[in-house]
Amino acid sequence: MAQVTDRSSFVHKTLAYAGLIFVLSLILIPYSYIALTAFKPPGEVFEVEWLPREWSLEAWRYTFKTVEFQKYIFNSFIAGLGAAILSIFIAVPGAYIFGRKQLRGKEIFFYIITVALLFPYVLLIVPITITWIRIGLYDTLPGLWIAYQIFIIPFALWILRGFFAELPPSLEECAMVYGCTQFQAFYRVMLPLARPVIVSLLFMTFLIGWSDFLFSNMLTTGEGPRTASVILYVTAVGGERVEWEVLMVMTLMAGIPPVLLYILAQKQLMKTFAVRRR
Amino acid sequence: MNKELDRTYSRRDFLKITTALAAVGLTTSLTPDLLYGEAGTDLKGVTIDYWNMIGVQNPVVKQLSESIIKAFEQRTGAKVNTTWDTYGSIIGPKYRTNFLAGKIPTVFDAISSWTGQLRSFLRPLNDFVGEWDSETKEPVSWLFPLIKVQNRGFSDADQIYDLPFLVIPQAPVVTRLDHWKKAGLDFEKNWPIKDTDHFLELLKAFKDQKVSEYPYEVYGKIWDAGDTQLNGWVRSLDIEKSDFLNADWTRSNCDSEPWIRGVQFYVDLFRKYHYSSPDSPQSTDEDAVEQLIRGQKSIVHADILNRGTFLKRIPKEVEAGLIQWGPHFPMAGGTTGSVVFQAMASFSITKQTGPDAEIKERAAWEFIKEWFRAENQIALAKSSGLSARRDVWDGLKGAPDHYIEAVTSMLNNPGVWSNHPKSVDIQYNLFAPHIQQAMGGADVATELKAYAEEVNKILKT
Amino acid sequence: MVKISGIQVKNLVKSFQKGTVQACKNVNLDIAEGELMVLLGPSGCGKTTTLRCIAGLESPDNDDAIWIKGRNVTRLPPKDRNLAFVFQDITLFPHLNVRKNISFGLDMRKTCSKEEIDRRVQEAARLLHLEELLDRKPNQLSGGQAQRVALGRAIVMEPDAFLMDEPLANLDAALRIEMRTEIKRIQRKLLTSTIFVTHDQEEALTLGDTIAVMKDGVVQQVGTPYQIYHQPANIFVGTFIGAPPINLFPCSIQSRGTEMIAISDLFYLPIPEAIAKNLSLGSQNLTLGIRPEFVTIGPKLENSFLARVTLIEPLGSRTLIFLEAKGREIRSVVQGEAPVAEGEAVHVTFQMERVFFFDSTGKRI
Amino acid sequence: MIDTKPRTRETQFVSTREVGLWGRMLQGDRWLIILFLLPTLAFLIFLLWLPFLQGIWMSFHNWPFIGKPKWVGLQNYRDFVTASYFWTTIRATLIYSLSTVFQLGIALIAALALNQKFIPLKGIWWGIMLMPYAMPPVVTGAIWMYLLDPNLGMVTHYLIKLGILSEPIYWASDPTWAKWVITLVVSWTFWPFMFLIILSALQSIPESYYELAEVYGANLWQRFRTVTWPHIRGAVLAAFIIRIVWNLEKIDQPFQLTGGGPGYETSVLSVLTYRFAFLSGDFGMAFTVGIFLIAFMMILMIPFLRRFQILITQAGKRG
Repeated sequence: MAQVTDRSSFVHKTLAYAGLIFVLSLILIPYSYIALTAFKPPGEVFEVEWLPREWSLEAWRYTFKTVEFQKYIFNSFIAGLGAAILSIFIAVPGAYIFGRKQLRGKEIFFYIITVALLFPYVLLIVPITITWIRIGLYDTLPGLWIAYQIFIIPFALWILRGFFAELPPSLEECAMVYGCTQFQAFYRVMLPLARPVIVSLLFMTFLIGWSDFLFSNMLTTGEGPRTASVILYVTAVGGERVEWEVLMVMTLMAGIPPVLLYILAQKQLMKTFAVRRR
Repeated sequence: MNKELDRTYSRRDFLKITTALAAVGLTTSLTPDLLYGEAGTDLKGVTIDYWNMIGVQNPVVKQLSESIIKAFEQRTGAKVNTTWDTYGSIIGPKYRTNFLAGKIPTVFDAISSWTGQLRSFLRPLNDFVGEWDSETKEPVSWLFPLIKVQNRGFSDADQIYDLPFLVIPQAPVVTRLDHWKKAGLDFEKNWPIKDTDHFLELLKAFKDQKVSEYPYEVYGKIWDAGDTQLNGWVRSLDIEKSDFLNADWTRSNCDSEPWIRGVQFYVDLFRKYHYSSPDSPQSTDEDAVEQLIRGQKSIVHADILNRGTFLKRIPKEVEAGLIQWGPHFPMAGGTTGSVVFQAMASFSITKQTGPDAEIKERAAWEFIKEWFRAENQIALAKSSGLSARRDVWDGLKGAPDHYIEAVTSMLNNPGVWSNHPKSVDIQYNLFAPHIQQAMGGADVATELKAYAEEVNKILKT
Repeated sequence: MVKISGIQVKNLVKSFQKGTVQACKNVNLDIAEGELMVLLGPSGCGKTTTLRCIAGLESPDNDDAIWIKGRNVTRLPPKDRNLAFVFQDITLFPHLNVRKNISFGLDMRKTCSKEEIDRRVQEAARLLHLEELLDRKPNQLSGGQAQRVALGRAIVMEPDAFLMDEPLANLDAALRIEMRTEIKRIQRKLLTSTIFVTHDQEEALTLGDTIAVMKDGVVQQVGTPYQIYHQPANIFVGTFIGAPPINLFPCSIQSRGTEMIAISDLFYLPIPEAIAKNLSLGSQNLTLGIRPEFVTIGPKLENSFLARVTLIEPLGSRTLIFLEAKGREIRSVVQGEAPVAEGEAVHVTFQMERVFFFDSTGKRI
Repeated sequence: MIDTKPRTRETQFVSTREVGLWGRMLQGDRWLIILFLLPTLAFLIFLLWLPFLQGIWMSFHNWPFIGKPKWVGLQNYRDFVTASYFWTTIRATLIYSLSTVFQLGIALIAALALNQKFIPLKGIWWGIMLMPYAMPPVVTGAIWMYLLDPNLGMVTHYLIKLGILSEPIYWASDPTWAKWVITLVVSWTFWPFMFLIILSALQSIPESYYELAEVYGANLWQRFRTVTWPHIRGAVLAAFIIRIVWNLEKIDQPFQLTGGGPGYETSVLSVLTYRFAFLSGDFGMAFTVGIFLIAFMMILMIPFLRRFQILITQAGKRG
């Protein structure tokens, strides 16, 4: 395509760059502004200036020393990680069966999963909270891990099932003839093959655990594994006054790690989403 | 955070906290003597769970809370498991869910008009209050009738379930003196504001002289519309009808004449006079205070909790007397002599069961008493409200912004909001949308009527 | 060759969809130790299902259908049968390199030492010319290389039998012929019992020690390639085997003196003694079959009849001639060039000792 | 001899290899299937379907947070449909659902641009584009709260400076603006999900297709119409459906930005659900609204439902 130097190629390039710049500016302008805000002293956040007149680390000091935000960041990390690992244990075996085993009524099962995608999870918060308190999961990390599954499992089943279904049918049969049990065939052959998809889902679930506010807020207390987004929410709308500069520091702290992880997972993510292209 | 509490309280911890508190001019009950003295042993081995909400106000209040908790542990040998929470938790589903599912603290603080929903879980405190030493009880006893009014719809309204330790009279006004000069107004002559007519005159001057485009603000946001200045104005017209609910909680008061007048005036400030910004349907007193600090507003109604913001943002200007507080004022033509509603931060103890129920309740009570110690009451009043103890007020007067003078002068027959089990819904959730509609141009009387109907329906079920 | 029993399939029945579809109806096979048996049949005849039942990938309806070396394995999981399966779609594990793919079965079995595994892999690689490719991933292999790897994986197992499910079907023509030879060569070398499933009769004829022809879940005939070709058990086998296909004519038997003759609208043919003794006089609705290479074109003889040449197809060393007589098509194969031209009228003679008769049910008489 | 038979795989019985859980099955298979399905089934039953059915049950009750529930039949449904704010919330939800369209728009632009070979540093742009999606919604909500603040926000400031606005828009108080702001903020936050899916679909289009189209003189638009779009259509549809559902369930940001107000103007159905459940503690009503939300999603999806059905059955057949 590069050799063709007709008018459309020029238009083509212009359009592509214009699109790229448009989208990038949608993102970069707000983010660079708030990144700079995090270095402003309290008084300056109420004026619209890009650069702080006086660079200040006060907000950072406050966030680290007084709020001890890093503790909650760590909680978020553990909450997300645990949820991600758990989701794999739930979704992968299930999706494997749905994707590769012929079972009567499978279609109906699958509709049930799909409809589960539609369910407004807001309504699940209270019943789950009550149950969690009863069975001792309240204010614990496992409690959060399990609760987050609501967001991801239907979607994970959908993606993974498609993936498993598209693998050649003889793969596990082959493994079984060559000495694997059913489980080994799954574990030694199917699982390694599904790795890119699994990694992608790990990231998506991690992100959900990291980001979630509603469940984290309801299911934890100040002494438990409270996550960063709850603290952030409280800072934004909970107290008496919005401390913008502090909020922006928290924004950076809570926002950058997932972005880095996303970039690390880039390749796997692309593969995963390509699975569902038809 | 409670891990810190598990450790024995060290001198280093003490220094850390007292230094922090001293920086904002606070002292607490925790003295060095106590640290090296024999710890009290009468509650040794008792553990109570405490859910703290007042700490969300600002970091200073949180540190102060920690200090008081530590002092109590030191003094009695009891152990306190503290959970830090937010107002959203009791307004929202969290406390209800937890209580319902059996996750209940021994003692917690909240706003006293929000605990009606949890009343069946609470233990009445009259016997404890009865044994209180008169030195503490006397200066607090002015609140008891108010508690009774607040609980009037309950069959046991005489019982105290929520003991207020801080009061928040709604709502004083704050102004900045430089605007008065610019507007050519004489502050000495015009302060405090007499009534709403007087108020309109002042606002007109500020606006006409272009001192500020929107010199004032009425609040439409869900949490501020129903508990800042509005009820005070209605109250100045009719004490009986000023609360959201009638005397026996059988119907809403809000479709009555005084309410229509009060809300109409509230809306007029925005729609008719344009003294309040276009953002009024979603504005809050915190926003307004920020704008006052930045010189965009001349007078705002703001609850006393905002004083911390001034101290943090413009400490020098406060010191220099630029910011002045003044009392709330009546509606023109309708002075019943009472223009204030009062929110109260209170302690509640939950009903305990089991063999150690009695000692736990006792420990919780001892814990509450810690908060009522004079030095703690003073410290709290400086950082987060007005102390419940009248006897410490005089000592607080004389600040350059006169905030104590302003607030205490308002406390002549204040009203309180009902502690109906549905009060959060009634006072905020259902009310705000109608106020916002009215601010958007809907007819005030119609909106109030619709609102009253919704409330009446709730009251029936 | 003394037949030692390798694999026995006894009365195998396998149905699907709650018995509504029967893939195998009473299949019986006996594969001797070291024998290469080809299971041949059209699509859907049940040959793959039979193979999968032997491998343990399907579970037969009856409990004693599959025997390996005298052991009933019908209900054993695949891994406990000591068989090696080569799949049609090759099926290498994409996440493992060639070496690991080949050693997969041994790695799973965990009975061999590491050295032993290495040795066997090397040996198989040498046998299959894969030495250079051991560290590649499957997606870096050509189709033929991949199929070799799949074979290697089977070989290193030193299994009781190789089961091959159309392993060459996905290769192109030239490669198929090459691999066919390769497989036979290896099988001869290892002398491992092998069941080879295919629908390609040429593959079957060239590979098999014995061929089992299947249709509709039933074994039609088991025999050597020669038997299958020259003594088909029924019309189906007769037609399925042989390219160009056999010529078939409806006929009846009558006597002419001591001779029996086959009569149809086309011909009037005396039947040789050896064949005639199986026939009975007056039989109607018989079918006469004769392979094209036994249809000769030549001088007018007593038993010849006239036909017209419609089309000539050179097949390399031989030539296929299409003839037409009374609306019927007759195929004839001759060595070398066609002695006739298209459109020519010729005399056609059947080599009567090569003629088959099928009864009205299709069975060869 | 040349084999003239088509070499097709025998698929007849492969597709019929179907067994009931208790039917005849390979050894070990049954227990493996049960074991593997167990976590998923437990999840579906205990975390989704039981609460869901309980919710439907609750919607026929006056179900207070504390106290005894009372059977009221269809009262809640009647109350909701006749409520003064019913159409307000439906309208708000409709506008809110447009965020899916905006997301599709941005995602298409970004994916098409980033899929061009001549664009350098793709990895970096890719990472940047994912930022809004990677950050907690509460964070992005807070950012926009700050940037859009009529008094101190950057957006207002520059719009006025550029002469586009004459005075700040107090969007949170303006019924129309409030709806658009929450819709746009949600769009801004979640579009990268679609971007991911569309980009990977684009990357799976063989280059030769474009070359062919070019040989036949197709211009830029024609190439998009004839090559690009048919290839990504399926992916776009799947992403679109998922996002319709997920967007309509998002409540963090609307709640943060407007609290559902002014009035009920931005109380989209999910926010209204939250208001009923967690502010009023009226679970019967909350679940009633929730059921309306599900119905709403279904209605929105009708145009896509047939295609969706096909997608699902395809997925099923492949299994």
